[in-house]
This record gives sequence, C-alpha cells and structure tokens, in this order.
Amino acid sequence: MSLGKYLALDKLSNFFNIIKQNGGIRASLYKMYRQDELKDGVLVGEDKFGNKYYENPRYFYGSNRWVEYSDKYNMDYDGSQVPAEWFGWLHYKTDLPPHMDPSRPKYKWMIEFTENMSGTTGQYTPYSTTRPKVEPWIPKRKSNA
Amino acid sequence: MAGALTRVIQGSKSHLGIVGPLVNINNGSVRYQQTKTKFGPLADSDRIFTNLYGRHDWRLKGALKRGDWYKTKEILLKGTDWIVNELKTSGLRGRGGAGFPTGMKWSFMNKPSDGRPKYLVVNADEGEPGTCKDREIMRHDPHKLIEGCLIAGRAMGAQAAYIYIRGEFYNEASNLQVAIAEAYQAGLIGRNACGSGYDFDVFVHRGAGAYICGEETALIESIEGKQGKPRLKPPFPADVGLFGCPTTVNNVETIAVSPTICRRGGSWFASFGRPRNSGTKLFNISGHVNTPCTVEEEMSIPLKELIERHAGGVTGGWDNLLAIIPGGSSTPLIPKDVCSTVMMDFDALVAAQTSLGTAAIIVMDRSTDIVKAIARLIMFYKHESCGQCTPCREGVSWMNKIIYRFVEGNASPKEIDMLWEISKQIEGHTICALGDGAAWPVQGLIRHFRPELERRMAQHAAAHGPSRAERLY
Amino acid sequence: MLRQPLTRALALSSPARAAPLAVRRYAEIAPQPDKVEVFIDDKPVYVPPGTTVLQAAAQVGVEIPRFCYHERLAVAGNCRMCLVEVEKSPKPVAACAMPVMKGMRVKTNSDLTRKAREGVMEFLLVNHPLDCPICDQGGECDLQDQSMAFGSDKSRFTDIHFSGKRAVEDKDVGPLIKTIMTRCIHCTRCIRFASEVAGVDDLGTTGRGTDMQVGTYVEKMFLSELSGNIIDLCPVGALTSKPYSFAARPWETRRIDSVDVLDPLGSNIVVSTRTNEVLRILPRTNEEINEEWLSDKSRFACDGLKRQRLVTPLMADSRGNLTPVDWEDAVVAAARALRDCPPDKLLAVAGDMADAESLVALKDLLNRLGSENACTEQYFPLEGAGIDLRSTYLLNTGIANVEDADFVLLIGTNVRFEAPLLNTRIRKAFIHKDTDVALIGPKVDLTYDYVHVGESASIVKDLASGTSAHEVLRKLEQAKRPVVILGADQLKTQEGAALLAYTQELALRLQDKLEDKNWKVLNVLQRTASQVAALDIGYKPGVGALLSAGPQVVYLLGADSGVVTRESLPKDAVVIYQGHHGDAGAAIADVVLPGAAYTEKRATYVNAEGRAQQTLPAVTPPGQAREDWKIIRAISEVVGVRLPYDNLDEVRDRLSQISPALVTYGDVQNNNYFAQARALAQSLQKPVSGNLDVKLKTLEDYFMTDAISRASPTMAKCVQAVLKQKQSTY
Amino acid sequence: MAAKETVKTICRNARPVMSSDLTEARRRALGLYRAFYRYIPYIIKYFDIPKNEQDCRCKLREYFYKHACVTDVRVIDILVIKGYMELKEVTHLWQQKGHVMSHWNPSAEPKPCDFLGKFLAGMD
Repeated sequence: MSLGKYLALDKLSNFFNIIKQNGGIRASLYKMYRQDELKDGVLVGEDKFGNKYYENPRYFYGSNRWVEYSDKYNMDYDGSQVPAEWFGWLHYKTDLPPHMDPSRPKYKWMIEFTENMSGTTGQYTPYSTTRPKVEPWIPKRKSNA
Repeated sequence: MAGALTRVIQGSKSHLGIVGPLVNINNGSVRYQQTKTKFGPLADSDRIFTNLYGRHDWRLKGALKRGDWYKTKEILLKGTDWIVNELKTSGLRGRGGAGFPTGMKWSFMNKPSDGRPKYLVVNADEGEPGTCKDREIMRHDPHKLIEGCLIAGRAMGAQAAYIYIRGEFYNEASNLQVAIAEAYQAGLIGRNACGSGYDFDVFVHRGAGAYICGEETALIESIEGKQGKPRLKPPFPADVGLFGCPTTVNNVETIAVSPTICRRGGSWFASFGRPRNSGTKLFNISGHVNTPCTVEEEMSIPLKELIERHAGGVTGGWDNLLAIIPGGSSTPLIPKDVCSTVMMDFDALVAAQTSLGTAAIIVMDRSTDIVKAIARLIMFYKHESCGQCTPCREGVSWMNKIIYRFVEGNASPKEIDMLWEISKQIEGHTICALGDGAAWPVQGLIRHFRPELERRMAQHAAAHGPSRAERLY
Repeated sequence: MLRQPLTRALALSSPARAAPLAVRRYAEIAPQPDKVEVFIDDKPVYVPPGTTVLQAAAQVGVEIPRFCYHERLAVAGNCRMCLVEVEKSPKPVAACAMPVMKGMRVKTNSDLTRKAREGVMEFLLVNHPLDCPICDQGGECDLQDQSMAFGSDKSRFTDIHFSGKRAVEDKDVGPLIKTIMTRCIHCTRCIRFASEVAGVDDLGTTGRGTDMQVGTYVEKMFLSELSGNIIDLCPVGALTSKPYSFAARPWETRRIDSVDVLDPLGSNIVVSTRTNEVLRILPRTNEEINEEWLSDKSRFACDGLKRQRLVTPLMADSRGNLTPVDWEDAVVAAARALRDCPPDKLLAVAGDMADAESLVALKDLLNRLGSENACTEQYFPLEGAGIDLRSTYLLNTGIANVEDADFVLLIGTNVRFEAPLLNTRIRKAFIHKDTDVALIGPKVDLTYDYVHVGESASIVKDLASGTSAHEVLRKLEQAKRPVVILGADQLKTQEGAALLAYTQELALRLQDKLEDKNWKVLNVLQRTASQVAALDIGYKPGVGALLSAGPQVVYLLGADSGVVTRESLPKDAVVIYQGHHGDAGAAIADVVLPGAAYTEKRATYVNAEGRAQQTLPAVTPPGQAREDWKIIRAISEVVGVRLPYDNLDEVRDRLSQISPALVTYGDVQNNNYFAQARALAQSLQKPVSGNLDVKLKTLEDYFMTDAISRASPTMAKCVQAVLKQKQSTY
Repeated sequence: MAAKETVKTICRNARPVMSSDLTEARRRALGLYRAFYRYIPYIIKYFDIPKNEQDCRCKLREYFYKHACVTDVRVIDILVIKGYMELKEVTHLWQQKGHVMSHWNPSAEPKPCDFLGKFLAGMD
C-alpha cells in the first residue's frame, strides 16, 4: 500500500482529475447540478443524438458505464433517449460498443430510434381497429373549397 | 322390374278394405278346394304362346295362322262385363310380379266417367335381371299383345293404349311397331277396331333405360316426359294416372294372355295350377343350368321338375345346386333344400319366404360366390334407385357399401344384424317397391347364408387382424 | 309448366291445399261435405275428407316430424320422415300425403312409427356431414332438432372407417344464397318453391340414387325476386344466406317483430339483431299480406342500414361544405330558416319511407306556420275525387283476396317487381284457380302467362266504354271476381287523371254487375310505403306546382327520389333534409338532420291496401340520429309554434283524430264511396293516347330503388349478378 | 270502503321509527348536527381537502336547512339515521376524498325534463 493511498492522496488526485476532465470548476458544478454526480472516465463513443458514453472500470460494476446526455436535452433527459444499440452496451449485454461491433444487423426496415413520447403531445394513443358498425355518409366537398 | 314394383298396390289396396287378404296360405286350403295334385308338364295344345321361340312368322299373317285376332270382334261385342267376368273366372293374376288379380284391377276402371279419357298402359319395361319373358312375346308374338291391348282397353273403356317399352329393346320395339302398323292397316285397331264400332289406338313409347321406369307411376311420369320418379300413392293411377286421367298399368304377359283367355274361356285357364294361382306362366330359367330357356308352363309346377325337364338340370347335377332366386333379382333366394320341394306359384313361394315375382329363375350352383352375387344385385339397385325418397337413396347405397365389405369379409359379425336391420328399415318405408326389391335379396342372403358370411369374416380377421368396423362396437 | 291438368286436378280435388287459406274472407265456399272422423292416437278428430293425416294430427296438436312437407308447397312425400302407423295397414304410411279415411286410426307414437322415424333419421345422417359447429343453420336446423327428438342416440355408421360420406360440389347460385350441397337432404322444397311460387323453373334434380343432386341444371344463378325464401325453406344448412354467413347464431340474436317499408305491401318481418346491429331480416307469417314469404330486397337490403348513414347533424359552413354540428345548432338553424320564411314560400316534401308520425308532425308544423305546402314525391291526380276518397288510391281488393280473383287486369304495372308478393298471389290464383291475367302496358315477364292487350292507354278507355273488341272485355264482363290493378306510376303524366277516371269507370262498371256485393274491383298499386299514410294525412301528392312557385325553404322528409333538385330551386333557397341516408336529398341540403330508419323507431306505416302497421325499434338510431317526429317536434318548439305532443302516444292520438284507420293496427277499413268517386271522375274522361310504361322492367331494375337499397352492397352485387347472368348463354 | 279506512288508521298509528314526538326527533337531529360539527376538523385533516372549517360548516348547515320543512317525525328519524350512516362512513374512512369533495362539486348533472332538453341530450 503506497503512501499516497494511505493518505488518501489518490482520492484527492482523482478528485482533481475529475474536475479537470469535466472542464474546470464551473463546468463541474453545472454537471453536478444537471446529473447529480460527477465521474471521470474514458469516452467510449457518442451516438447520433449527441449522447456521450463513458466507461471507467475503477467504479464498481454496475456503475462503471454511464451516459451523459446531450446538452440539447438540457434538464429534460431520460433513460429512453439512449438508442437501442447503446442500451445493450450500457446494460452489459455486450462489451462491444455499437460502432465497434461489425456484426450488428442493419436492415432497411429498421426504423429510426425514437425516445418514449409518453406524456407529451407526440405520445402513442391506442385506437380501435374494429370496423365501426355504422358507416357514416361523408358529404362531398364542394369543388371551390 | 316389370311389375315387381307394382307389388305396392297390393299392400295399399288391401288396407283400403277393397280387397281382402290376398295371400293367406294357411287357410287357403280351407276356402278353396284343392282338387288337382299334379301340375305340369303343360300339353302343347294348352300353350298360349305358340311362337315363343320365333320358329314361325311373327307378323300378322303368321299370327292369324296361330289363331290370333280370331273372332276378336265377337269378344269385343260381348261387352265390358263379360270380359272382366271371364278374367275374374280365370283367376289371372298380374304377371309383372305383384300378382294382383287382373279382373279386379280392370273392374276398378269401370267407374262412371267424369269426362276424362281413360288409358291402358302396358308395362314393357322389362328390366328385372333374369327376366326375359316380355321380350319374347314382343318380338315373336307381338299381335298377341296388340290384341290383348284392344280387349283390355275394351274391358276398361280405355281410349288408347301406351306400350312403354324398354329402351334397350330396339328390335322388339321395331317388331312391335311393325305389328301395330299391320294391325292398323288391317283395321284391327284404330278407328272402329275390328269393325266393332270401338275406337282404339295403340302407341309405343320407348324408355331411356331406367329400371325404375318399370314402376307403374314412374312409368307414367316417364311417358309424360318427366323424370321417371315414382309418384305418391294415393291417388292411384286408377284415379289420377297418365296425364291426370284414370289409367291401368298391366304387364305385357298379362295383356297378351287375355285374348286367349277370352277365347278359350276363363275356366279353361283356371284349370291350370292351384286355386288362386291358376293359369299358365312363362318361366325364364337362367344361370347354372344346362339349357337356359324361357318356357311356358303350368303354374304350381314343382321347381325341381321345371328345371330338370326344361333346362336340362343344374350343371353338375341337382346336388351341385347352391341356391335359386325364384322370381327375378328382387326376390329373396332359397337354398337347395327348399328348392327341392317348392312349387312355382305365388302362395307356395310366399310360404317359402320368397316370391314368384316375374318367375325369372336364377340358378346358382356351388361354384357361385353367393355373397358376391347378391352384392352385385345390390349394386344394381343402388345404381337404379331414383334418389327421390330417403330410405332407398341413402339406405341402398349404404347396404351396397356394407355388402361389398362382406364379400371380402372385412366387417364385424355384428354388422350382419345391422345389415338386416337396415334392410328392414328400407323395406316398406319407400314410395315405390324398389326399396323392398333391394332389401329382399339381402334378407334372403342373411336368412340362409349367415354361416358363410361369418366364415368369411373370421377368415379375413385371421389374415388381416380385426376389421376396422369393430371399432364402433 | 305447372299449369297442367294433373296439377290442377290435384289442387282442386284436395282441400288440403287450400286449408291454410281458410281464414280468408272470400275463400271459396264449396258445399261442405260431411266431415269424417279419424283417430289420432285414439283422440277423435273430425276433418273434411281429403285432409291429410298430418293436417288432421296438427288439429289435435300432434306434430308429426317432416322435412319435405311444407304447407304452402305441393306434397312431395319423399323424405319419409312423417311415416306413421295406421291401424290395419301393414306398412307405415306417409302422413303428409295420405288422405284421411273414415275411421282411420293413426298412431303417431307407436313402436312402428318411432322405429320408422329413427330409421329415416339414420339414413338422412348417413351422408350428412357432421359440420354443425361451422354450419350457419346450427340452432335453427330441422335436421338437428329432429335428430335430437326422433333420432338414435348412437351411431352405427361403420363405413365412416372405410368409404366415408358422400361429398357434393357446391354450386354458385348468386350473391344471395350460399350453397353447401353436401348438407342437402334432397327434400326438394327449394325446387318446388322455385317452380310453384317464384315461377322460375331453374332448380331441379340431376342424377339418380345416391348421386342425385339438387341444383340448377346448367351452371347458372338462381335469380328471382323471391330467391331468399329458399333459405328459410331449406330444413338443413344446404342453402344459407350469403350476406349473413358466419355472422351469428340464432340464440345470440334478439328478434323484433317489425314491418318492411321497402315496398308498398308492408310485409311483416322479424329483425334479428345483436349488439345493436341489424344482422338479418326474416319474414313473419301474416296470411293477409306476405304469407310467409319475403321479397329479396326487403330481406337482404338490411346491410344498407349500416352504410351511408347520417349519424350527426350537418350544416353547410361558409364555403358550402356540410360539416358536423351539434343538434342545438342544427335545430336552431332549421328553426330560424322556417321562421324567417314567408308561409307561401315554404315547402315540405315527404319521401318514400316517411312514417305516419313524422308526416303528421311535419304537416302540423307547417300548418302552424301558416303554410299548406306539404306534399309527397309521388303524384296522384287531384282532379275529381282526388285524394278525398280513400278508395281511389288504395288496393281495395286486398292482397290476400287477389288469389280468389278469376280475372286480373293489370294496367301499367309490373307487379312482379313493384310488389313481388302481390305477384305471388296472382300467380297462385293463376295456377290453382284458373285465373286469367291480362296486361296493358309494356310486355314484361310476370312468371305466368297473360294476355298482352297492348301498350296504349286508349285501350283502357275502350274497355271502360265497352267499345273494345278485345276478348279481354268479354272475359272481364263474365268474370265473377274481376280485379283491376292500376300502377300509380301511370298517374304522373298529363293523362293520369283521365286514365284513373277510365279505370274507375271500368272497375265500377264491372263491380256493379257482380253478384258478390262485397267484392271490390278497383285497385291502385302505390309505389312507396309512405304514400298511403301521407295521402290519408292530407299531403298533396306531387311537388310539381309547389316547386315551380320557387320556395325559399324546402323541408325534405327523407325525399330522396330526386324530384327536388338544386336546379329546380331558387339559388338562395334553404334546403333542410331530414332522413337516415346520405343520398340525393342530403347532398343538396344546407341543414341535415339525422333521422331513424325503419328498424330504429316505433312508427306507423300504412300499406297499399290501407292497413296500418307499426314497426318496432330493433336497434337504436346510429350516432346522434333521433326519431323523426321528435326532430320536427323539437324544431317546432324553437320556432315558437310548439306542437302539442311530447310522446308517441300523444302523436298517435293526433293521428287517430285525423283518421282512426291510421292507428287501428293490422286492420283494413272497409272502403266505399266508389260510386261517388266515379261520379266525380265522369268529367275527366278525356281522350288518352299515350303509351304506358313501367320503370322496373327486369330484375336488375328491381334491386336498387330507394335510399336503403341503394346503400346496400348486397343489392349492388345482385345487380351485378343479374347483368352477368344476362351475358351468359343460359 | 271499510277496508280502506282500516288501512288509513293503521297508517296513522304506524309504529314510530325512533322518536315518539317532534321534540325527541328534534333532539336527535341536533345530536347529529353536533356530531358532524365536531368532526369537521378531522375531516379536513384526514381527507386533506382544500376547504376550511367555515366552508364545511356552511355545507353542513345547508344540508340541514334543505330538510327544514320536514315535519313528519318518522321522516326526520329516517333522515337522521341516514345522516349517522354517512357520518360513520366518514369516520371509518369508508368514504374517500372524492366522496367528501363531491358535496361541493356534484359531477352528475341534473337530467333534463322538458322535451327539448331531453331531445338535445338524446335522452328518451
């Protein structure tokens, strides 16, 4: 056990490291405000929405991979903004980040990832698919309209 | 078929109370004094059909030589009652199979007229397997038939006779047509027939080859140009028949013997055979005999004597006999021991649980696959069922399926009783008698050859394991 | 084909054939022969000779099972299900065909009888598929019911392991009837119906024995205006309804008795509904009107009730497009238009399916607004007696009595398509009673032979004046019960009044000579279900003069037949349309008020013979639609001329004030005043020269005639099928 | 006629529900009022309703005044019984916030009873 460790100097250096990596005190405070935590780590990748994915094995398993949401979300970030391919990496389903995974399937019928829109105007509302029992008459539109 | 199907009239009429029980062998001897004890062989002088084998001229000239059209005018002039009485005295019973007394049948037509014309229809649709008597009459003695039509027509006051001839009988129809033309030319029929002042026409109508058209009402439908499907009775043809008019349907042989009866007297005819089974009859003997033939014989002649005398005996001798179908395909078969003693007449055969039918004797010797033979008959009936009423349409085809399995033995022994019941469900439940005709051969088979059926099933089960039919039991 | 001596002799000799008709007023009163006593299960019953055993048994309440027997069809006797034991008979007899005989003792529950039934049942099931779970007839299947009641409890059909059952190819007989021929039990009811009642000899049997098949002989559709009835007749699921296939089970449905309004006869119907949806329409027996038949339009157009419906009030927006609005807005808009309109510029037009309640409400509303301009779409001459005497516009003889007629003269009408069930009555008379029929007008196929007198209207004049040299005049004069039927369509023309006058003259001249003083000769066959009620209430027939006066506000009460068009109205006219279907009327409207169709309201309709009948609500009106009289009542309140009735009973009280005949349901009032009408019409007997023409000439014209049938996809398919059949070589 | 009279007498002399006379009934009614009145602070507390005590007292008074015109002792008794039932439901928290609040905001609108109102509402 080194002296530094004994004196918890490594913790201190980690602390400074973290502040440094997060771009100084102001930026770190902002991150603390926004994310309620401050970590240092290796930037593994970034998805097309601008979310950044970090990893630092120094943290305990389960919290050694994390996402920092793109700034454009401001405070309105949530878990569903992580696209499906990064979700797997983030949840340890795979260790290969998507951009380094050559066998990831890509089909043209795959649609664009969307976040969960519940609670917003864009939310999905279920509708009946049964035919109405009575088919109403639709009046003809006048041609000049 | 001929008139086998007309049997239904017997049953229906008798319950109307018009006719007493006709077939009653038990007290028959009490009511009718039996005097004769030996029947047959028939003397040549007593034969009615003297040109049965076509050895002589069948045309008018030859017929006149044989005594046809002799004093026909006198007979006609004696009037309706006399002819009907003569027929009643003769005890002539319908030769088509049902055996309804002809005199009585004709007398039904003598009700006061309501303005509708009356018709005589002659059933020459001889389709019953084994039967070949009418064709012999029509091709070799057509004038007997035509004269018979005239006399029968006179007896019932009919305007015209329609002879419905089986479609396959091309030559017979041709001969008949020629004979009719001759008779017209000779003034024997047509306007003022035989100079008696009575107008009478004879038409020939050729069928299209359906066995069911031998049933009287189906025959009437067929003449009217409709599908040959039996009508419901009542109303009987005597009330509403051909074209809605009173009609009598008679077999060719019945009509053809009537002139001779009138000429030689009813009592002469009645002197043959047992009481209530009197007369002479054409017997057709076919199958495993040495010389198959059609022969005119006295009624009540013992079956064995008939075969031995006229058909040269059973092939391989009498002991080689297996069974005989005594009256055309629709009658139940009788095994050898019955054959040895039975007499060929209506009552004796009914007592032997079969029927005289058309007197078409089909002889089967021991080489016969009896089950297959009956199966083939059922197939015939299945093919000829008109499909109108349920028991016949569905039942006969079902029987056909079952009995063909019986041929192989691919069946359960319990199905024998089932088949018996099915045949009983068909019999008497149909519009016409075809259902009965199809049920009886099966009943005859089961009655007399049940061990044979069981043996086959056991054999099949031994070879192939239990039949799939066992699954339901 | 049928009209042959045999059939005639049978029909006449057997009172059994006429028995169902015994209730009729004019039934042939033959000298009643003594009744014979028969015993059904030892119960004595007295019946006239010629009655069948089955009918005698029915009289003591013993139901004998049957498949082929149907009391309105000829006896076939081929199913053998009705076999019963008769004492002293060696064999069981078919009860449906066996006439009773004195002292006959019938045992309908003996061992022999039960065994016979069980046997027949077994045979029927031998080749009947066991597909009840997917069969549309399930639950209303005679075979199912009777096999439960009379069949065996177990099967012994061993051949199922060997050769199986018979299979028969299905046949395409048109868009209405679905055939599953394997299920057929060959009862031939459909064949007999087609040849006897429908008069279309298309169905028959081919093949023999077990290969016998029921079908059209050549590949052909069974197209008749009555074809749907063979679905009801079929005792099994061999013939089922195509539009209704796999829709519902009978035990799931609610059945509501109602009245049909698609033709002027007012056939009685049963509406089958489930979950607020009309699934099918079946006939309901009414001996006076439709017996137990129903025409195809009435039966199958019910899917039109679910399409093209007006479900919400609509109003034209600033651009003139109809947009959904609230009832309040629509009612206020309609009321404002009515209030602001000068009374003489107001026009109300009643359409062909308007009920008496809404008719009276609309007329009262108009009267309160000071207007008398309530009219119907169909014209009827107002000259002479006009519509003041009811007998001038009714079918006076009565539908059921037509079959007692001995001569029928049709003037300018194709009864077959204008009133199919009246045509079956004429056909019945033609077949069973030797009735002769003559037709003046275009030659059409009426399913029976008739004398075609000509097309000119002047023939009617000649007949009326007795100057015609045609044999029809002689026959008419000799007839004991002549019937003259005039098609209402002929009265639209200039010469309509004169034609009506001549027809009245002819009919009444004949009637005066009759021995039977109760027999009525004159008949006018209306075209629509609403016309008689509207005329009773006092609507003016026809819109002609009122429309040309340039109305400002037009109130269309279901008027869809196109007599009011935008072109015929002033530019600024406001059109208020009240009805249930978006059709010609709604398309030109400024305000659309959704009403209820005939299956959705309790309403009164008066049929062509003047018989008031009421429909009952089977389902609720769709969406925001309301009962029609209530809409008018609501408008009246907003206008400020409140109509004095708040519920149906009060409306009907008002109806009975106008004419008690409108609320005596099920009865026909005896109409008279023929002589007065004739006297008033004397002056109208002007020369006529035009030719008579009818609208509905062939079957394809028949199917789509009103808003409901035009909206029905099934009816559209029928028209297609008929056109396709026409191109076929058969 | 006699039978009718008998019925009337029986009705008049019907067995009292609880109170034998008006005074007693009045006492019971006042008892109910008091019980409710005292429980009001707890209602506010337990149900956490956005009403103060004053509002609740007003509402309580309103309900009692609604039946001020009732003079039949038996009817008063029944109303009192029903009032106690209501109170029990409240004290046992069988009712919930919504039930309590519905006294101020009844969600069921009164049914129209005139023709036009019924027509527009689509009620028959």
